[in-house]
Amino acid sequence: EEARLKQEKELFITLFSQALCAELTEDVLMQSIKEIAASEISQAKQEKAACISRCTEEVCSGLIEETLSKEIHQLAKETLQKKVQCVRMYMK
Amino acid sequence: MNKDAQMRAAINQKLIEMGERERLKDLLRAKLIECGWRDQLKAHCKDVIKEKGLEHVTVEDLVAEITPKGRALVPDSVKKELLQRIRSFLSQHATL
Amino acid sequence: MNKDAQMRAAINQKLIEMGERERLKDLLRAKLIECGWRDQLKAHCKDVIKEKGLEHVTVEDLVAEITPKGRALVPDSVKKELLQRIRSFLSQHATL
Repeated sequence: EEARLKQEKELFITLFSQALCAELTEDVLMQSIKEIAASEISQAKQEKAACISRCTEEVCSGLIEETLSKEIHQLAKETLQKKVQCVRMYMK
Repeated sequence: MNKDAQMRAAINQKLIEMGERERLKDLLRAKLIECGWRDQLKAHCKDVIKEKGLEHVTVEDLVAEITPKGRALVPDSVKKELLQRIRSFLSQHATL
Repeated sequence: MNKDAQMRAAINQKLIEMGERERLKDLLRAKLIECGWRDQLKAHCKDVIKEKGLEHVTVEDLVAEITPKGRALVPDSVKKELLQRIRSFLSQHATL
């Protein structure tokens, strides 16, 4: 009888352990997977927003630089031409 | 309720009361970090997001996409260790 | 092409496609006149010509000489306004 009870207990422990192990593993895995997925999406969104912000600033700087270069060149050319014209007029 | 069901309910109660259920979960979480499971899964998430495009992926999509790999990546050694710890707890506390 | 380069290309593409890039340049030119940048730089040009002597100055020399001041004289408020306008345009018109 004692041996039978011991055997029963062993069988119960084996089955219960396996079931509990599967249950806990499932709980932890699903919770961790959800956490990881949410955190990775959030991180990817933050990275993308930072990238857009950084690149917008760079595009803006590029646009300013391009416009300034043209304007400065134009201004230098015009001013120099006017000076030359003035001198020529004066010489005449 | 039959004898087995009563026993299971009593042990579950004891596991919760003694904080063992949470300790077992903490142990598993720690083991998953230690064995690189978490890092591997993060890398897989990044691949999926890159492949599908951030604007086309919701958290739910991502969970569905990575779950099979998440399950497959749990090392047998981790499962065995958890099972062993549960067995040992039950041997000490299950009174038949 | 890396991520940032791709993003810059996409932003520029969108600005060009919708004619916003030219509008932004026009806005900048108008702001530079409005804030006195053009007048200040013209005065600086005249000073440089006077200092170096007309016969010793080419357009390229003059450009090289006045560029640092030209850059420095752009008010931060003008830069900020332009950046704000690009951000606002992108948020309304672009899925990046």
